[in-house]
Amino acid sequence: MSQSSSIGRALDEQRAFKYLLVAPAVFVILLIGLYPFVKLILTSFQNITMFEDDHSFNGFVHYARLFGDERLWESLLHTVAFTAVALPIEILLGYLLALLFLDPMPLKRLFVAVILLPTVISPIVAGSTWRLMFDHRFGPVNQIIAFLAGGEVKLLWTVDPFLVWPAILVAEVWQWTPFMFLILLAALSNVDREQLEAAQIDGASWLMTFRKIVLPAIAPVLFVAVLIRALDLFRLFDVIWTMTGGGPGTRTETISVYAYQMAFREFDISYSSAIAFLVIFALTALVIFALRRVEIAR
Amino acid sequence: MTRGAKGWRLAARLACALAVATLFLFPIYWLAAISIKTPEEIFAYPPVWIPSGFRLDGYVTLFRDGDAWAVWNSLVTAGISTVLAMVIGFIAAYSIVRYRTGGDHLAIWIISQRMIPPICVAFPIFLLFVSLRIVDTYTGLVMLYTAFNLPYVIWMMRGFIQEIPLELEQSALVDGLSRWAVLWKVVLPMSRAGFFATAVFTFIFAWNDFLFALILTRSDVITYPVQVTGYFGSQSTFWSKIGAMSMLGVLPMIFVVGTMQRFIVRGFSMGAVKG
Amino acid sequence: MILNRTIGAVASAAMALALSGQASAQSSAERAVEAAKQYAGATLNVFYEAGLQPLDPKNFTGPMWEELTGIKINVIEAPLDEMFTKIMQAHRAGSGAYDVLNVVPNQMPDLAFAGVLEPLDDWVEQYGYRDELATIAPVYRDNQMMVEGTTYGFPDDGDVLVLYYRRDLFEDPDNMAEFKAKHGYDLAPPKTWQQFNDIGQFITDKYAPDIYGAGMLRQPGNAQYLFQERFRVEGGKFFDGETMAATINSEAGVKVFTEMVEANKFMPPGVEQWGFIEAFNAFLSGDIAMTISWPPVGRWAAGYGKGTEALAWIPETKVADKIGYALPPGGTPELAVGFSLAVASGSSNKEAAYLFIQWMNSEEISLQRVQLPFALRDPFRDSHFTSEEYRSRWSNAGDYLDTLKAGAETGLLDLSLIQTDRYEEGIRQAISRLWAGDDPQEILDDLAESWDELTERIGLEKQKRAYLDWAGKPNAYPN
Amino acid sequence: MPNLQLSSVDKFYGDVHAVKGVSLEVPEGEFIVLVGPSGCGKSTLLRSIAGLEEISGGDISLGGRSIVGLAPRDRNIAMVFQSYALYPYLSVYENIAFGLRARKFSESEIERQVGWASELLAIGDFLQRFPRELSGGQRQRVAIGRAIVREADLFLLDEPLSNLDAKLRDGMREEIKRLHRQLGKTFIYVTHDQIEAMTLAERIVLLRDGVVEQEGAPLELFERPRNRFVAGFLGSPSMNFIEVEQDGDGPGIRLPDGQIIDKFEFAPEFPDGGKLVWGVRPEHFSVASGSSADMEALIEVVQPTGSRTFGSFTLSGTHVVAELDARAQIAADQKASLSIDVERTTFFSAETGEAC
Repeated sequence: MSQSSSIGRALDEQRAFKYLLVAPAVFVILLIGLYPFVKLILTSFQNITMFEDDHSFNGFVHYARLFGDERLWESLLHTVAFTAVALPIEILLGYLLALLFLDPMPLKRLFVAVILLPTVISPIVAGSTWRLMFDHRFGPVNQIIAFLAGGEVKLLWTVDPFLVWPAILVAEVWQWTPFMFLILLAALSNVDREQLEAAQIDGASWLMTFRKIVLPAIAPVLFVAVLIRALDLFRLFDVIWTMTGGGPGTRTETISVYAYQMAFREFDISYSSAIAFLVIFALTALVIFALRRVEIAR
Repeated sequence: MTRGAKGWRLAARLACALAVATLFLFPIYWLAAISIKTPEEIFAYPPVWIPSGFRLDGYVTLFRDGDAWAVWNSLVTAGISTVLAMVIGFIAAYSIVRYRTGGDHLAIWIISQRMIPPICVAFPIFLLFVSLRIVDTYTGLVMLYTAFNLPYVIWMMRGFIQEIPLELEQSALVDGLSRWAVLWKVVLPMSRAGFFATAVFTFIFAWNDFLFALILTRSDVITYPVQVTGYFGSQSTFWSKIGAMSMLGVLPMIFVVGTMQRFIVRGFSMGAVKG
Repeated sequence: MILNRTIGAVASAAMALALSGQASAQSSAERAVEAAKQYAGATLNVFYEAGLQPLDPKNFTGPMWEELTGIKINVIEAPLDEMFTKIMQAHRAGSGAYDVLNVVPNQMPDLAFAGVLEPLDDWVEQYGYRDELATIAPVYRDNQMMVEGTTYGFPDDGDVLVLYYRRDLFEDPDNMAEFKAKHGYDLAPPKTWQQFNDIGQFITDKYAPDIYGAGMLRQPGNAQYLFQERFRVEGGKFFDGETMAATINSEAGVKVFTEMVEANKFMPPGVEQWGFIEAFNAFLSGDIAMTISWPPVGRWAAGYGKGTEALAWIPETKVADKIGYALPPGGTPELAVGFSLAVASGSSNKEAAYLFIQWMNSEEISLQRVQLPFALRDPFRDSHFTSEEYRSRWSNAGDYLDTLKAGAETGLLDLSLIQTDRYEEGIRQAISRLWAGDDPQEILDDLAESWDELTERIGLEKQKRAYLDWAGKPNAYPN
Repeated sequence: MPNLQLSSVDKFYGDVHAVKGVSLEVPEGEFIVLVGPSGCGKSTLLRSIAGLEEISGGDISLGGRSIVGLAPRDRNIAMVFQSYALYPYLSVYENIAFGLRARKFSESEIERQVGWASELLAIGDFLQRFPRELSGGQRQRVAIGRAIVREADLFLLDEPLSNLDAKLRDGMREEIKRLHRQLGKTFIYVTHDQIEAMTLAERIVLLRDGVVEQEGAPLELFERPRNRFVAGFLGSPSMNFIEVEQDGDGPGIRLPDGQIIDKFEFAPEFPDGGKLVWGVRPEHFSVASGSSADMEALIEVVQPTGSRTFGSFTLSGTHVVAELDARAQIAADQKASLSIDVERTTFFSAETGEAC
């Protein structure tokens, strides 16, 4: 056996081994990730609807239609606006909760477990539960408000266009604030105590301490948490599906709900593919942009 | 600070904690209450805050009519897909970390898969499943959940495996283990806490999925979230069934939180810290 | 208990029929059973709306059919909102997942054009079912059976929105006198919407907050049926038959919208989000004097089916002997939703599927089915309305059936076009905006505009053909 | 016979040529130390022998059989790592038994071997403990124990003492040396610490930039360094390098400050009119008694260590350290007369650094 061939064989073996290890994962992701994506792009250039099954190249017709589709842009706006409102609230409440539980306290584990619970239950169950809670007649929310306001109230949470988003917001914040809370609690526990004490001795104000010590320490973690949640919020579907179904009208229609309607109610398959592609494209661009920004900042 | 002031501070924090916990728990209490209320209590106005008795009719109905199979289906699909995703994801993550397989590109490509909103690829996946003849089968759902959890598993396990000192693996290699054996006898035990935390989350994701279960099941393997939405009928809404079925889905989660809180906390915070 | 006895009775009756059928001239149900025996051992997948409906094939017709023919019935359920999706999905999949379909009549054109439904005419002839089809109540028979002259489904559910009112309040001498004094005519079930408003206001003024004059279906998904009905009662037309331009924003539309908002004022607070359950529950509890809803309200409120396990979720009725039945104002009730039985074109066992629906839909079997207290199938054949058995189910069951029968003659069809759901979605959105306080004229102008765009996109000529086909049916518009 | 042979071993990391054609022969039972500054390729070489790195060229054979391309486990070697690489989730017993289990030893065999090793290393008392419950020295013993139970042909030790504090290190050094004698196996030991190299090795291989600078017995390298690098690397404090010129045509040399030393039996050969570098180890100096003084120095700093005393001074900018007798009478800012053991000093070419 010549030496160089045995060296080569060893390298081949290692290469084979490392590719063998990723092979199943790559196969599954290619099958369920890439194939549908390619199919999606193809479909968006064809003309497949409920009644037609035309697989010939159809040009950019469906993409052109995107621009004039008010319902699409509205649903996109809903999605973005809701994310922009819900996320800061979740962060703020999560931060306050983290502060509350930062120092040791009796029964801390139990409290944390209870607060954790909403995050691990199904969004479908969360949505159903809040639909019950917000029932203007049989639900407790109006009763509690009535008690606090000292008179009967008739708030139509899942109907009134001005209340329906707040209702969804409550459900969403209820379910996902614990997530922020846990992450921030972990991040805050890792803030250097000595630095904080030094700042105290130096007479730094609370705000200054926060900006100069706490924020830089939790920023990387916070960024990832925000990214995760933002992506989750962007695909918001289940809670809205059970609470309002996108209604009243299309007022609570998110991009996911709209895309579902187009694909699985109207069977406007080619058009819904165009929508899907637009969403994937926009999200990818956004995430790459965000990651770049952070890399630069680091 | 005096001792008294400290005591007051703690008392105030405890009071706050209690209030917050109540706030977060109440909706789940309400759900549980509905599942054991009588029809009159469900549709009472003003609402009944505490059920008069512990009426299990809702649950009994679910088991008698076979609706409870949905929970079993959830268990099977979530359970098997978790095992698969963990095994496949673990070895892939190991390869990516230790051999830098695919450089940064592979890792980024894999994690980017998680970014795509499921609804965007739902239809093509449906068509794919049709051609594979796995719509409404365990195989189909298991495969799907495995695929959708893989990026998460790989991402998390990547972080945990990176923490393992290389020398430990090398030592095992010299000691006589094959590369494959090193994976199971050294890397796995070294990352077991992270592994377990990741598995818990993978299970939760699959357990709670709605959209794919809605699209890819018909009757045989309907999961519990789909079953819940089925109770919103056109001329009948079965609140007590909704309550009971939801609770069947929530109870395992309560169990999970109760027994594995440590791992969940770890899973949550690691996901972000590692990122 | 009632349920069990009913099943027992019906089953034995059917068995007797099946046995005796060999001797005498066969009924269409017997013919179906005879022919189906060749498929013994097969399994039919039957698609039903989730909830109470499937209890019929699961617990009643399914076991009976298997006993008679050896064909197993496997029921697959989906919520109403998902039914269309699931049917289309299965069709796209080409998987033959369903053999027998329940189809909402106004979705029948979409499904037929998409090739989902199997034409039934040849079998109707072959198995001699034409005569019995003719005895289905006219509105259903003439409107919910065919698309462009081809039979695609058997009307199987007499869904019609009729008026239920509190006889005790209407017949109370004091009320009668006071009302007459105030409005100058007798207190009786309202014949016009003006009367409806008068009575509603009168009762609310007198009894609220214990009892309100009325409580209506107001959730957009349900309220749109009431709107469609009232719009046409007021003389509205959905489209211009020449240009296919939407005319939903006509004077009639604005009038109906305005009055709907107005009427909410004498209804219980929060009525804007009432759906079937809320209105039903309020009526049952005696909180409202009038409501317009689907037929089960009339049966269940009268206490029919009480004690049935499947209905255990219904609260105790407090108005059992106090219910009156009437057609809604205008006398042309909406034939909202409903179901037709159809055969899936993708089925691998179409003939057996057909035989099963012929048998289910036949005179004998359907009569038993509409009497199942829990199954939500409402009377749809002349013989159902006149059945002595049914008429003796509770004290004024006769009135109930007479009212439904009347509705089955004059009732108005749901709008049915290509992709009707998109048009209906427009109405639902409009109603949401209405409850939100937007101006009716503005809402309807927007609605008309969006309908026009929709028509344009679907193809004006194509849609016009579909519309004229629908509008040409006897019950599309009031006579 | 398992003697290890490396022939022109090359290792590239991308463009970096980490090991450049190293050849080496290690007879059975030898204790060989690979030493050199960090990045010299010593660890890479060791890991290549272990099979943890694949070499890019050349050959490695053990007992005449090429082991290139064999997996580490097929090479029958044992290795002790710098971080000990103990498995935290296994008890001490199981850690030691790990390699035996991997090789499917019987349970009784394992018990016997572990017992033997633990006795040898005096760790019998904490076999059931976990690594995190042990002190650094104890962990080190466990790591060694894990290596020796295997009865490997070859023991590789990768900086095994660098994580211990100075006192423990001295003790462990001795133990390792004793162990080597007891086992009689080949040890290949990597360190960057010249004291370890000197004290432990039967043979030192001194590496720099992937090349063997010199190999040989410790004292041979110490006394007869092949070049300035080797000379400077071994010994602490390190060798003083003083630039000197020829004193006229005589056998004397002139120091930078002009002092002349001329007691050489064999005068070095200076290049024409050029300079040489004179390598004088600190211990080559001593305080002159009477008239035997070779030179004078103005002492600047005195550092007594108890056993010896260091005195440093400057010769026209060249810093020089002298290691003197502890009782030497020197003081800062005072002149001292020093004599030099010139026979042990070395001259290096000023250009190439090679010893002359």
